[in-house]
Amino acid sequence: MDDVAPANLPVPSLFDGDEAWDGLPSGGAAGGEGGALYLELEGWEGPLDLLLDLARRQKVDLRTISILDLVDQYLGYINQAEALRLELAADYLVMAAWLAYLKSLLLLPRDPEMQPSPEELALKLQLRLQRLGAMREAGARLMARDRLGRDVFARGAPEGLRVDRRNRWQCELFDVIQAYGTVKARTVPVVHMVRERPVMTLESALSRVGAMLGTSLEWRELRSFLPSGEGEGWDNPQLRRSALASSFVAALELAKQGKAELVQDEIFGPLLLRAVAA
Amino acid sequence: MSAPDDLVRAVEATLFAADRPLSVDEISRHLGGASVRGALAELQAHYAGRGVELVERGGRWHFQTAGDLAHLLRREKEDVRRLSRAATEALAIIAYHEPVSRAEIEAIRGVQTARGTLDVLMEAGWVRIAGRREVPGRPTIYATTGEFLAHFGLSSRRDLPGIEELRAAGLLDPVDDAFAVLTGGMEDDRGGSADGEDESS
Amino acid sequence: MSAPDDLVRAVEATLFAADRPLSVDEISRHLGGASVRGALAELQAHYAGRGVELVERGGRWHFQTAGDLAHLLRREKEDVRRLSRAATEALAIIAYHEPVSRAEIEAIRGVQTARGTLDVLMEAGWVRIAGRREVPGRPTIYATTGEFLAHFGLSSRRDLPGIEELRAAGLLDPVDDAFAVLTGGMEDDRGGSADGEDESS
Repeated sequence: MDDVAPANLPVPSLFDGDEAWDGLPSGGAAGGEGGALYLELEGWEGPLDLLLDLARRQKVDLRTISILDLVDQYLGYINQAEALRLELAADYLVMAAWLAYLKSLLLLPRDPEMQPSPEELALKLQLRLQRLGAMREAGARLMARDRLGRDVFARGAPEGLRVDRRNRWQCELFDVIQAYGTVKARTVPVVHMVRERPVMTLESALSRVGAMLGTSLEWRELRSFLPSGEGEGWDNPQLRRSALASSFVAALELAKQGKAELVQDEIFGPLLLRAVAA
Repeated sequence: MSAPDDLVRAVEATLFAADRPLSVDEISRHLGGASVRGALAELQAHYAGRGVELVERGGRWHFQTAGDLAHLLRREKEDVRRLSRAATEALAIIAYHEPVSRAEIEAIRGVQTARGTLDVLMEAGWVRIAGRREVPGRPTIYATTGEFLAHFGLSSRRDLPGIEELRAAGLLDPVDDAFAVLTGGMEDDRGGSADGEDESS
Repeated sequence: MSAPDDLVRAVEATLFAADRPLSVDEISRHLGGASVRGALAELQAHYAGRGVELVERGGRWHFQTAGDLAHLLRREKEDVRRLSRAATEALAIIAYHEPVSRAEIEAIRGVQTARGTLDVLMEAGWVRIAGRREVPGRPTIYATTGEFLAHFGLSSRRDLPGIEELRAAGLLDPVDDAFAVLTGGMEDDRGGSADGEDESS
């Protein structure tokens, strides 16, 4: 019951015996049996790493490690650390708790209902240790290869290969001539001409409004001073707007001259206009 | 020794002069499209056993000094980066499992991978980001580079030491897969407890 | 080909990996005091006629690409590129008005001309610097080259069509008819004034 390595389960084999482990970088901690472990937690890359190193110290194939021994060693290690009041990272304590739990499961009478069984839990742990061990060994073998720049060397002073890029510019004669035409057309002096637009001049508005005002002392709306008459183009809205603006300025001018009065009762309300009684 | 033909000489000169390994295509393009495989084979044979060898690494060719002369050439001054244990393990895991996510690396190592660890490997030019895994969270996945192969003297990932044995032994499969195989496929809940830091992802 | 002995291989590798030419003493010291002259002679003979040669220069030895293959180290690659519109205009102005300064080109184009534009024309070999104008600031003036005439199939600049021909061909019509329409379509008489200048030169 000590050796939990599940003899009934097929286990992948990678390493034959412990030779395969020779030459691996050993962890930051070492130590013999029975409390000679010295503690150097910085040396461990986590609880799995510590377990792997403990397993290696069983000096057996990873397939045949004793999980119970391993658990005891791990728990012993953790206890020692706690006795020395070393602060242990949480994951080490979690692993310790889980291993204690696993140990109890392995030692207690079997509960046939339990899934997965303690043996299976142990197997999983073992599989994980095997995988980490395999990668650790692979890393070591990788590092031990003839490495470029350390063991083998590329040419120290290569001349280097250079590719000089050159542009071959393409352009047709027509492009040149057309471009010249474009430049010429673009830079020809531009003559601006303003088209004659239909307007009522201020002068004509002044005389018209002035004349119409003289005949009436009634308040009259400004718009009624505007000329109308279909045939003469006064229905042209542009011209009407011009006439309104000019007539308004004319009304202001007449008021300024003291010839007219202006009243507007509200903003944008009708603008009323009458002659000043002399 | 028979005189090498012009193409062989040209390939030899090109590779000697190049300041980095060249692919067959690059050599060919440099030589006006000539077919260079024959010349490469001839050169490789010619240099075999000499102090300088022609090697192919990840599809790229370069000359380098023979490995058995390392003791003569090793330079004290520019010693190669010494990788930390964490970085060495991460590199091995990436090389043997690529592409892998950080979570997968951590599942194998049983410990979190410090931020700087993968950076160191990428800065060395040995590891690159190889995209994202199309699973929830879309984790970044990592793979090795041609420079990795060149640095460690590998023609391809098939040359990784022991990779065939590891694969045959199932040691490159996730724990859960191996477990399922060993226990006859009972892939149910996995002991809920502390070992739960999933190999999956 | 007989296999080289270890000393020859060591010298070969040492010289290959060296980042500078090495004297006989340096090589010897590197190889534990071995006498290397014989090995150097053997290597030199071995590499004679190959794509790489072992040469001695001023008492120092190094490998170098065979002299007749030096052209492999620099390869030219031509990219065919279309002249930009700005460059084409500048070229046209130089061709019609040469010699002109950059300020004059800008005055005629009505747009600033980037420094690179003239560089491109000179790189193409169509424009050359034709001296300096003897006015304040002594601006550089530009003219076309014989290559320009050859490229465009002209026997002389007189072959360029004159303004009247351009007008007849419709090439003086404003490009942007749409613009004319938008602004009221009175696009007619743009003064006999403008075309007065130079077909001449």
